[in-house]
Amino acid sequence: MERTATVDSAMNSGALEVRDIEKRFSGVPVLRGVSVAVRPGEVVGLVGHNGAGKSTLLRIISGAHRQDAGQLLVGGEEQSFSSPADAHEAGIATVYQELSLLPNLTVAQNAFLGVELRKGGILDRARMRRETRELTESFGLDVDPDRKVRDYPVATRQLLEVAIATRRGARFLLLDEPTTSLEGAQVERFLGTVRELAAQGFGIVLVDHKLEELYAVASRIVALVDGRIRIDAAVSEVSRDDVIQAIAGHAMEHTPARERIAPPASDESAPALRAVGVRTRALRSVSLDARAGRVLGLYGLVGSGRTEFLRTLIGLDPVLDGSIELGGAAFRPRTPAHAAAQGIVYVTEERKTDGIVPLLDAGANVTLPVVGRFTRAGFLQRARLRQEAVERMDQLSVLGDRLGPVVRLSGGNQQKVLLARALAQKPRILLLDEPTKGVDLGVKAQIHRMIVSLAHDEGLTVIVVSSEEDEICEIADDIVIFAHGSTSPDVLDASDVTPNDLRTLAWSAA
Amino acid sequence: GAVDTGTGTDTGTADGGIPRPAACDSDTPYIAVALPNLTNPYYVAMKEGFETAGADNGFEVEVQIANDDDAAQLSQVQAMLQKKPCALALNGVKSEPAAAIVKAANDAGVPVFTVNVTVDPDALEAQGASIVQYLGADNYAGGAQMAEQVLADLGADADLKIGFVTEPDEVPTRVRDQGFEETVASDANATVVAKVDGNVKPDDSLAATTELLSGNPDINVIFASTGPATYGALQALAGNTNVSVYGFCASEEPLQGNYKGCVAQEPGRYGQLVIEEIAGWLGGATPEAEVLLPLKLFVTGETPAPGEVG
Amino acid sequence: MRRRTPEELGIAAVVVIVALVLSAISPTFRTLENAQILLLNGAVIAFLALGQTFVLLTGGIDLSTGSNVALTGMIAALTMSVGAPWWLAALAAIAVGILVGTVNGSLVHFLKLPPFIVTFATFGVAASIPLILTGASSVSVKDPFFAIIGRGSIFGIPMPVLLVAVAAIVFTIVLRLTPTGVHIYAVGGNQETSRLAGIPIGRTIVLVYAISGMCAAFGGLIVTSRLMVGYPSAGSGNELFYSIAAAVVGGVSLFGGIGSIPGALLGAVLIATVSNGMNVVGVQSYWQPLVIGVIILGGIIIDTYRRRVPLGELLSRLVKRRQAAPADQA
Amino acid sequence: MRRRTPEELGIAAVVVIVALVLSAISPTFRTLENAQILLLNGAVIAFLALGQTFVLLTGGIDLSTGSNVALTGMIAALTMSVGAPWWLAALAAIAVGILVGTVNGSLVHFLKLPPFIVTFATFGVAASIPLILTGASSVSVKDPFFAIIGRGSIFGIPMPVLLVAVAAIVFTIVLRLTPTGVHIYAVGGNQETSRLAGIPIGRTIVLVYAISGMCAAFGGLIVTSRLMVGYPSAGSGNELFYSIAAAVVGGVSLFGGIGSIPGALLGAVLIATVSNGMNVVGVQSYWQPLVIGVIILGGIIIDTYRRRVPLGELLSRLVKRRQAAPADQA
Ligand SMILES: Nc1ncnc2c1ncn2[C@@H]1O[C@H](COP(=O)(O)OP(=O)(O)OP(=O)(O)O)[C@@H](O)[C@H]1O
Ligand SMILES: Nc1ncnc2c1ncn2[C@@H]1O[C@H](COP(=O)(O)OP(=O)(O)OP(=O)(O)O)[C@@H](O)[C@H]1O
Ligand SMILES: [Mg+2]
Ligand SMILES: [Mg+2]
Repeated sequence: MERTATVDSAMNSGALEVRDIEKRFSGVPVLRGVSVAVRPGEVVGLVGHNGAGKSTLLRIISGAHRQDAGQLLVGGEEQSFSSPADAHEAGIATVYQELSLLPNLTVAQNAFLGVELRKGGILDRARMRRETRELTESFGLDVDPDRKVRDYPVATRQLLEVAIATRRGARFLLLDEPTTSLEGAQVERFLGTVRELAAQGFGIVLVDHKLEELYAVASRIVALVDGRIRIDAAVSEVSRDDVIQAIAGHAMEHTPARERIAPPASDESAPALRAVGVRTRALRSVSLDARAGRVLGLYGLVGSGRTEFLRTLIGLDPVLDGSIELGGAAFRPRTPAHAAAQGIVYVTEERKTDGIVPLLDAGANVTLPVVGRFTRAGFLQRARLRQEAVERMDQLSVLGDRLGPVVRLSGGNQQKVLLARALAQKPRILLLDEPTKGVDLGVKAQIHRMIVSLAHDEGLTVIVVSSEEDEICEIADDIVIFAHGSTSPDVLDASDVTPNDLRTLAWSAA
Repeated sequence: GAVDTGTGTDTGTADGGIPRPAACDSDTPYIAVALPNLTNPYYVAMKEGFETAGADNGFEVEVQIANDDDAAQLSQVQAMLQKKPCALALNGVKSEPAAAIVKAANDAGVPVFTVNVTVDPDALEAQGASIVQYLGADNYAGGAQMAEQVLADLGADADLKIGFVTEPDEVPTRVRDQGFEETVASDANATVVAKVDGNVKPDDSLAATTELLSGNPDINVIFASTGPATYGALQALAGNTNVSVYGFCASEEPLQGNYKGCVAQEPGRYGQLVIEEIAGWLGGATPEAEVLLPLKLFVTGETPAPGEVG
Repeated sequence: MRRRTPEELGIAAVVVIVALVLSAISPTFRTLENAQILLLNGAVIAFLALGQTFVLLTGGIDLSTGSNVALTGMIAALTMSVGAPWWLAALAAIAVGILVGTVNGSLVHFLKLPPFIVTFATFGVAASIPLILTGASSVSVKDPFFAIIGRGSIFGIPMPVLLVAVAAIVFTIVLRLTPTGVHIYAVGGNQETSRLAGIPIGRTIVLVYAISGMCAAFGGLIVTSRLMVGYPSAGSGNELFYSIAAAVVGGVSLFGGIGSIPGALLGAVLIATVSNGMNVVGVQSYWQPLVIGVIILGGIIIDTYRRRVPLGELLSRLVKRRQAAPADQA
Repeated sequence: MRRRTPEELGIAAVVVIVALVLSAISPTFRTLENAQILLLNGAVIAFLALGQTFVLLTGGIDLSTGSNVALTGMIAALTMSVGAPWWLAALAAIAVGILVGTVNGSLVHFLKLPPFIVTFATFGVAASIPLILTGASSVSVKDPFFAIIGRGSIFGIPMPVLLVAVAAIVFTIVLRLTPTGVHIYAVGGNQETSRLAGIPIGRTIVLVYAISGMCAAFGGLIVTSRLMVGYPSAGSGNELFYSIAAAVVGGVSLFGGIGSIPGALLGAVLIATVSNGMNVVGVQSYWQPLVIGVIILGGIIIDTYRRRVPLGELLSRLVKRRQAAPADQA
């Protein structure tokens, strides 16, 4: 369907509204009477702590879950969705929190999934290819419609999903944390798109933990806390502090994490980890030093090779050229287990593919790499294991049913489980890839402090990849910029850099 | 034409005597032999019979094994027919499907000598196919012989509760069962209590027999219609003296205790006889349409020799 | 660039290699007649593999397909035995095959049961019915024209081979050029995601099992027509196993979402070639399972290796293989 | 709260129901002797199901297990035929079983081949070797003490049943109380994650196939000892199929990561009960596949339904069923 046609239909129809929605999972209430509305042309920013029920609310509106009580209205008419297809029918398109494109299909197949174009009974592949290309180009994506989605990095997939959602003849867009994998410029561009879509008459619900982003586009802010609406007001009427207060339960100190404890002076002794001219299938030449007791931030555009570099360090991609040193000695990464034996621990950016074991419980996921340490005479010491898992999860405030399959936890809580796992491994060198992806703002600050403290107080070597400039500036002591699989020659001192500088540097490098 | 309906050509040989392919007059006539499998020692013995007798009679014998697949046997035979054999010796996997194989040989003008497994006459007629000869054990008589032995051992009016360990999906075993059942019926006090499927495998027969006895504790006679079934039934009985076992002989198993009687075939000899029949026919003799071989009876104290199996 | 070489190339190469080796060993193997026989014998397994491919693509499995061959073949023979013409019997068999598949698909989708168990159950049911109907005896085919399905040929190409070819073309079109095809891959890729995308999952799942049932019916018709008799143990041998193996050898994943019809077909041809080769070359019957296993294994090793390494790189990789190992296995 | 009721409860209930119905139909079914026979006859399938469970938990499948029964049984008989004592023969058989499994696991892991194809190939190899070694004939067991494995009993409990019980206990301990057990579930749950978590995937995979091979060896020993003869077609019947079905019926997923030993054991008991019941009650052999299929299907329907609905809610759900459907099945 053409976008212009959508606009017309959106103009003369009413709002999307839910009233008194209740939802329980296995008897545990998640939504306790939620009422909220979004009108065409409006962007509703939905915030809330991890596990507050935001995704659940969106999934109910999109027909993926059925509410236990409450009504759903579109244009004043009550709706009853028994499947996501019904919601599509009613003009509601959704981008779910966990990426839900099919990796085994091509971009074009995903774009038209369920609404394929035909000519004479068979697929009109040429037209779908063309329209897919137009669509992705309008979102600034350089993708080949005929390539499998699995070939693209997370950020690309995330934008792709949003793009696809807009072309389903929808009037309402539900976006569940669509920016978690995007880097600064992409985020800005994305927010521009959201504004544009709203101007075209789309009613948009945007779930996001980053208040700046919400305040940049939302006309209304809705805060969901423990399954209830705590705030529902126009942006102009509610301050960020109010929102933070509502969600985190306390006002946040604005002291940047790294200023709390001064980092040890960057001495000139051998770095804990040094890469010299590392080349792999995806990296051209990476050289950098990471020092014990300091946080090294890696910044770059999507696809610049940051993830690749971290994965190379744990042996997932062979080093073709160059060298890596660990505490002065040559190190040749072989396997993750081998890296772990050297104290190198990696936290992935893709929870679903290589982060969680979905059907094991949260505790088991936390202690997965260290079960071998909790044995006596070959048998697991289950009590000690459980205790360890609980401690780590408490440390990171994992909320939700910790004994059920981890996949049933909210996205942010799954992310905390991954971090808890890393801590349980007691690393010497910690590699974090988008560590606070999807984590709510209260806990995020706490994690930032924790990361800084691990380096400064406990002397770990921490390397953080983040697409959030603010995050890098907040926690890193040193910053290295990646571009096209290579590193910038100089190391930046984080205290001299602003988020804006970072962006400029990354762009000029690219 | 371009389209062959596959309904077959009427070669006319079906009614006009036995065709004599050119290969029959070569120095070492090529004889095609199709057997169902080699996992049953029965066919191992038969294969040896064919091969030894073939060598003795100056034939070139090729034996193909169908692994119990009728369609595979059909194509194996088709493949051998391309090499234009003098004759086909066929031990079909199953009675009815074998008719198609006979038909294929008929169409190629190759005479068919069947052995051990009869080809269903109705199926043959339906397909307009014909065989030269069937040679094999008289299965019905084998079953009947055992029934007679039971009556002789236990009394003509003994109170018999009979259980069958058999293979209900195959024709020869059903014929054996029938021979036994009809003959033992002369004893008014004999009842067939139950039949279980032993799958012609000793382990399945062992399990089935234990369950048969568990469900019918009053059984006092077991008729096992195949060698493996007999073996399995005997193992199931270990120690139980109330039950007598009769059946087709388990290979080289001495008859003692409650194993009271068995009949054996001699598959090796069958193979040999088929070759000799073919040789005789080549020498001018007219083969008989049916050669039914009596089964060899064994009673308590005897042991079937190697090659004498059920 | 890697994308451009079709996935099926590796297995096609394996088929060619095996055929060449067998041709070198045996002059009879390389005759036209033998090629015909080879394909003819492979037809039933090929049909089952085609149907199985649809089911496997959705992440299911169809164990009922072997005994469905017996059931449908018997239905055809019985239909003719009461006087119906051959084409009506064929339609009846196809209808029954589709029915069995539809039952499978419905149980799998609507009751959310594991496909293994559902089709295990219908396997039993489909195996029993012919036995019960006929008391384990066979039923001769009455209409001589029925032979056209299994014994007929057009321009020397055996009819079963033609049927397989037509089915393979139609199925390839369905999978590649229709929305249904995309949906099948989607459902196998991730059922929950497909549901969220609004795909009619139920219809897709029922459809693939129905197609598998239909393919089984074609298998049943071919067997029955070749032997001109319906018999209850048809399809009870290695057919099921071999058909799944054919699909898997051809690159179809048991976990769903990956694979193609040409791949499965090539897998079936490989298995048919090896089975035929065994007999033509005269490998002793005892050795056959071993040789078949080893050849298939060898084939899949070659294929896997090719998939992982683009053909061009193959040579250079072979030299400095050690270094490259860990990552590519990801 | 739902979590508290063990997953295996449903299938246990099904076993009880089936046993009660059969007891009601046949007085002989409910005797102690019959219970012994039932378990004894089910022992081989139970062993195979236990081994298969390990493999399935990692997302693999082991097709070689049936013919491995023949191979190992034959090895035992042959070892004794050259004069070795029974225990040495048993060890030799177990060693060969583990070897076959180790080969399977190594091919699956190190060459990244599909388990279906690898074990399909070793299935062929393991089926051929006994045939080749003995020319398809059986080998009588020479050492009478060998009978202890299949025919012995302790306190009236048949030895094979005891062996299964001991194995089930040991395996349950391994899966629940050792790091290896955690690794097995993790590898089946998400192999990539497991690799990143530093789990020794190769060792885990080789181990599960080795365990499956060992279980097949126990199956081979039991069959051979019960018959006191090693024969090359042992285990070539329904054993493989039934053992996988037993595991799946018991809640083991073919996709890995889900299932338990007690579940698989209960699945095997269900299948043994139904098979035994058929013969004890005297169901005609033609009907048996159908009846078995229908009972297993019914059982799994009950079980699936119970899993989805906590027992407490069952009644109220039954009333207002319609409303609950779509979402919670996710
Ligand atoms: N399918 C499910 N089964 C059981 N519990 C669930 C399920 N889905 C969500 N929950 C629970 O419902 C609660 C709300 O989850 P939801 O995903 O809606 O949170 P959220 O607000 O989106 O959090 P986040 O910011 O981390 O994404 C959590 O406690 C979660 O564990
Ligand atoms: N434009 C692209 N097209 C296709 N694949 C890409 C592209 N960019 C990167 N990739 C692949 O995606 C994966 C992740 O990319 P990479 O690690 O280079 O990104 P990154 O710098 O970590 O960015 P981010 O983590 O923000 O996505 C790598 O396997 C890489 O080869
Ligand atoms: Mg969420
Ligand atoms: Mg990255």
